[in-house]
Amino acid sequence: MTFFTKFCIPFIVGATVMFTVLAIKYIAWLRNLPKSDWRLIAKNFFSLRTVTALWEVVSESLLHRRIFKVNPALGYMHMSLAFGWFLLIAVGWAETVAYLGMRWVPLQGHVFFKYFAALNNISAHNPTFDFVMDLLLLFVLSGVGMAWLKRVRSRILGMRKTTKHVAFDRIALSALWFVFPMRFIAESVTAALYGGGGFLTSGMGAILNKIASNDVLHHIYEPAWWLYSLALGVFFVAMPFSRYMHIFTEIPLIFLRHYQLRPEAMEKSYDNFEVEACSRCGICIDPCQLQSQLGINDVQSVYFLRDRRYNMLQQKIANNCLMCGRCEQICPVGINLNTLRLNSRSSMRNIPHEGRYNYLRDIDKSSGEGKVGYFAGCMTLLTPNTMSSMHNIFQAAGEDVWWADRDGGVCCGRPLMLSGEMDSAQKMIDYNKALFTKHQIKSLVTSCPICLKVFREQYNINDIEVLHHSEYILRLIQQGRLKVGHTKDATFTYHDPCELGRGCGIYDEPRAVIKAVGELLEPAHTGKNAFCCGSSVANTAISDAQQLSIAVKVAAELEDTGAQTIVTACPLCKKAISRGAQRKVVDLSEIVAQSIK
Amino acid sequence: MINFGFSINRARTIDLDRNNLRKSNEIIGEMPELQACIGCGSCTASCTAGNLTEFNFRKVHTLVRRGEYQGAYEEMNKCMLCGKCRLVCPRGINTRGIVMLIKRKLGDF
Amino acid sequence: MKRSSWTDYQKEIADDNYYYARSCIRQNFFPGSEKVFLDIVGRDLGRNIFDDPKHTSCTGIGYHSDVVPLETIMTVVARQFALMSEAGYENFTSSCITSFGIYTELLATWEEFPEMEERTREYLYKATGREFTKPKNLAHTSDVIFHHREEIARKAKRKLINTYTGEPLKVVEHIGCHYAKIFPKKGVGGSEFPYVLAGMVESWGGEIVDYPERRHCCGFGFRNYLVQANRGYSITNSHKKLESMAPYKPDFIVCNCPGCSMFLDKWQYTIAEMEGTTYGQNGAGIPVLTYEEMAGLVLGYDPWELGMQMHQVDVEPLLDKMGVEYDPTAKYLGKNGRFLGRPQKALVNSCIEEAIYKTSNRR
Amino acid sequence: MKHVIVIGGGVAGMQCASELLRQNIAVTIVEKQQCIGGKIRNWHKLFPSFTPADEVLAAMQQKLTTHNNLTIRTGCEATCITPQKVTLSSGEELRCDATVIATGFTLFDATVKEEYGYGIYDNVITSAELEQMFNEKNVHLKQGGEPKRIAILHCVGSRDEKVCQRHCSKVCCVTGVKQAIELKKMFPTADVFNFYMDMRMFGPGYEEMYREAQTSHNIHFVRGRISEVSPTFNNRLQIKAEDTLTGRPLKMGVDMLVLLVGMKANAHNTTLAKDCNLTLQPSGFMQPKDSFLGNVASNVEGVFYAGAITAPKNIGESINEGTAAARGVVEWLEKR
Repeated sequence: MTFFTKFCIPFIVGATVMFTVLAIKYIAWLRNLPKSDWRLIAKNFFSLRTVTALWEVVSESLLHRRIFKVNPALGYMHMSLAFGWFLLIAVGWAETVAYLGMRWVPLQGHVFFKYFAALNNISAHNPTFDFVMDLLLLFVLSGVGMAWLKRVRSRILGMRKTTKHVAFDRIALSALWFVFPMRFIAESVTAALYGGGGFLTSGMGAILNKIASNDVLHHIYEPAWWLYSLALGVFFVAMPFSRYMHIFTEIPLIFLRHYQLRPEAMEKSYDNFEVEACSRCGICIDPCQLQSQLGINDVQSVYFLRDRRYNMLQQKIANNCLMCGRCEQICPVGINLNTLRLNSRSSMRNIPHEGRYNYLRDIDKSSGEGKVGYFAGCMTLLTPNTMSSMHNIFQAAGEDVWWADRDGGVCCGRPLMLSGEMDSAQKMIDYNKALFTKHQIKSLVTSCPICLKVFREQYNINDIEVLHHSEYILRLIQQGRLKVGHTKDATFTYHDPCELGRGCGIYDEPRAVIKAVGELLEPAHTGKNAFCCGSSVANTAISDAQQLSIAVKVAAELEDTGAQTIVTACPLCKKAISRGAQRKVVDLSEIVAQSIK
Repeated sequence: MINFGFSINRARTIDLDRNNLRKSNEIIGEMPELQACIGCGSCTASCTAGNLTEFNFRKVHTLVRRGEYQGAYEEMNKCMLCGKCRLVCPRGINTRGIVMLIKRKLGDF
Repeated sequence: MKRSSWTDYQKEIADDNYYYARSCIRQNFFPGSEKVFLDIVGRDLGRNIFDDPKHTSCTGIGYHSDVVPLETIMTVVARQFALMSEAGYENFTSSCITSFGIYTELLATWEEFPEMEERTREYLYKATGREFTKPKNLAHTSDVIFHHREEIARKAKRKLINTYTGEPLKVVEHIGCHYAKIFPKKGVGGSEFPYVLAGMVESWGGEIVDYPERRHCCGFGFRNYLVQANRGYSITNSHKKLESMAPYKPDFIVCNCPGCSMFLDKWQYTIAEMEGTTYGQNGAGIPVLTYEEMAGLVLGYDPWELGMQMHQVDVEPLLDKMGVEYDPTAKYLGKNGRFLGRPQKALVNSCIEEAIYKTSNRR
Repeated sequence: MKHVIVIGGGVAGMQCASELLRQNIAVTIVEKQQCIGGKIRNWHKLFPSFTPADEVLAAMQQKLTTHNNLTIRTGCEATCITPQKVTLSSGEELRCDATVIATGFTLFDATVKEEYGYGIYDNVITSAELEQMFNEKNVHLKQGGEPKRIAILHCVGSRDEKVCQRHCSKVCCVTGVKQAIELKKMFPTADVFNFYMDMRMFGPGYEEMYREAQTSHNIHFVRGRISEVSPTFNNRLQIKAEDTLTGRPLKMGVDMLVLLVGMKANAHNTTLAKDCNLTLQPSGFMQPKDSFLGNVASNVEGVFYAGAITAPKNIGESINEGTAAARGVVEWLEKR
């Protein structure tokens, strides 16, 4: 039996190129993984994690469960293409086995089975397989149809904006769009000439027989298969260089992620898996307030990852991000978008500078002591109401407090980290750590979520418990050390600060505190979906007017709840939202201090 | 050369004819809002680093605009990027962006 | 440029009968200048001028260096005025710009605060038994030369013209801060566009260079020079002025004030030694003249009689340009023809000993 | 019919006259120049809206042309003013029922600030001359060619005790910004520097225009007064100032220096005050009866003020005072 004919060449070449490039890339990335990452892989390989990873591959890479959650139509589109194609391959393989038994058949023999079946005069047809294969083809074609539609009108599929693509993507995309229609045509022509095929291809074959003579069909028979093979070949060649790299890359990524590998403050080899696992689906575009509110269209994570992958990332793109985490939260591939952006910034800007901040050496004139250290944070110094409220709360609870930065302190280092200057940030971290150690505090309370995040993640002060003031206040209330009065007709709405909510996972504590003093009304976007106030220190690109525009929108949504007071738990959010709000904007501590019994 | 026990001081004058204004123009070109500074000094007054050192953001960026680059990079390096200045600037200048831009133009990244 | 504003600052200058007060710096560093001034006024112009051996320093240097109190200087000045009246003169003329500034300042002070004048009279009487009358006319000696500039021009033997090219010589003038910056109305032409020296230069055929730092201090600045630690400040200011005038390629600098003549001249040497910079057309320095020397050259005096060998920067290139006949070998000869010795060679007085001065090829 | 004499035919006088005419009062305008209009005649555009001065002037003149009860006496000055009678420089006496003084101000003579070199160096011009150049659409250097760097100096003859002008002339800051924008529009590649002591953007839209000048037109503002101007070797002007915001002396060569000349009280005010028993302010401007309740009244009943005769004012304020003075006159005539 022959399983080769000339039109297979594009397919064979394409497949060879694709698998070679994939192999080179993956081997290189894996080889460059740091030792620590390899140890993690070794540790977790023979564990339940491999099984759960496998399940995630099925549910995400094939079924696209997470996209379904975002939008069922979009989920169906992705699933039809991924899962449909997978099934076509799997069932196609089973089909060859069914026809030919367990024997070795070259790859093209499986792919172009319908052609070779005719060529090798396998005349017995299996209607079940014919039906299933046609059904699957229809399934995939429906996805392709939806993809076409999405290009024209993305809103139909629930997306306000869809991704703008680069050349490789366009080539691969065009080829992909042709693959299945061409397969449909080639198999239909085959069915018309040689019979067989399920309801779809034989149906189409019958139509073809009616409208065209046998002669004509014979003439287009070979070209149709050629085109199908060409489309496949082109797609395969373009694939490792285009967004479709994600099809395969997502699989090792899922495993590595299950083995606890994560991107870090500095770029490393693992990042390649995350960067190239991005399918550029564009789901990250819609939640981005820079897009929805300011109409900035070229900075979103999809473009950031694309630019980074092709080594064309510019600072103005890397810097223009609020790092609110709304996109990371929704990303169907689960890419650590914030961390990747941070380590890109770091690669661009982190200049180790020995002498920098040497002035921190002899400035410590701090005094006082206490079990609890209170670090207001730079921004909190501009919201003195928060500080005096905290003072009252500490007093009411009889807490023994040491004020770390009442007369001005050293920045926590997070803003520098966010701008990518990790080495410099470390100097601040070292200074503050030494300060905390010197005063022998047992726990550290801060009013600033920006500080909180860096204290928790970078400070490594394991013997000091780091608390946000919302957590601390809630604890005081629960322990009965702080008695607050509940006012029924006091209505509050709560704005989740990005660094507190998505950043540190603190959603419930502030709400519990608010409920202890009054009624809480939730805005339309809340919790994990909460908006960013717009003034994020992570963004150094947008203007004041743009910040204000975001703040006005956020404030309007909060005011729509009808609450009398807008509560937040971050000095920066408070400052930002106050600018856009008509109603009173306060820090969580303020409403607590006012309700102390 | 004879050492007389005193020296000829470098002129403190900002000489706009001698200063090379190319980088200054590039900086203003990228962020024209810097020109909106009215010298109120809020940034320096609230500055976390300025509380600890002689760092004066307003003065340094003004000098940079006049083509006086010497020492500006090192001065800007004192900034902790905490962002208080941006919150208090009455002209809404993106001060943190300015710090980063000046460092980018005068430094090596 | 339209230079007309000087006409707003005219002052009255006596025509004859001057009481002459010498200058500390000028008589020490440019003694020929004071001598020639007396000669010009007395002999060439035929005016009466009295050089009184009894008068003293005005103590202005001490005053501006915060070591002489106001009351003291007032009494010293009062004594000078007393000497003037005793000698039968009413027109006071001083050789020094700082003295001129002091006299002007104190007369104005007495005008504003008559009780201070009364007290000064009392001090003077107690100390010396003298009484004084204020001068009817106060002029700096450059004012006197300015006043007679046209007469001098008529008697001129030479003009301020480059005899090689026939072009007017380019002259930088420096009037000295105390001449008109304190009381602009008391100086010819005021302080912004001073005319006292410019008038002489123009009358005698030269051309004035108006350069950006024209009004800047020469760098002396009293305690800025007198306290050694501050000398860097002094020389920096001279440096600034010289840098500013250099592009105009001036043929010489003419100074009003003895201190300025000294510092613009001698700091050129110091700057050359400190950083190797020399000014002037051939890198041998810009000659610095007093206005008396300039007048003397115009009237045909011998440069060595004018005391020009006392300068730090060699004047020979200028003399050659002007077509002044002089004996190069007589430069360092004393009054009785005895060789005085020569200064060590330096960057700004490097004129070759045996002088290959270009005396030919003149127009 | 009542008859009111308005002395001065600038915007304040014209507005006052037209308001009085509307009330059926006969008006005589006494104007020193050969035609009415005042200083706005030589102005190009008005801040902050860049309204052509012609438009404002034409609209005001339009209001006057239709009236028969108006007499305009040009080319003559008033020497003595009482509510009943105005004596002209020719000796002629005009009878009336009330008088309004709207003689405005005198532009500061920039030659007095000798150190700025006005009248000495070719390319030192006043703001008024620049407006004239704008009007002629011919802004150029004396020696020909376009300026590459222009400095605009604020407060020339304002806030300067050395020239006995202690007061602020109020409108120069805004004019400086306006002219800087106009220059920048004309010469986009030129650098324009404004040297100011304080920016007094007191009116509506002024601050916005200032910001616009800074960020959209890249006009440089240096806080510091120019101390002196000298010629440079290559025929430019070297200016020196202190950049007070950096605490450093600053110098640069410029091709053109525009002096924003301030408003000086008319020299005539002194004799007027003496001869007519009117009160003068230390600044030389006339003293209104009260700063709040009698802005347009003088200390002499029946003699009113309008416009910059009492203090520096902008065009809008002067026009408003014309209206207010007319109202004051009417009230006073009714009371009598």
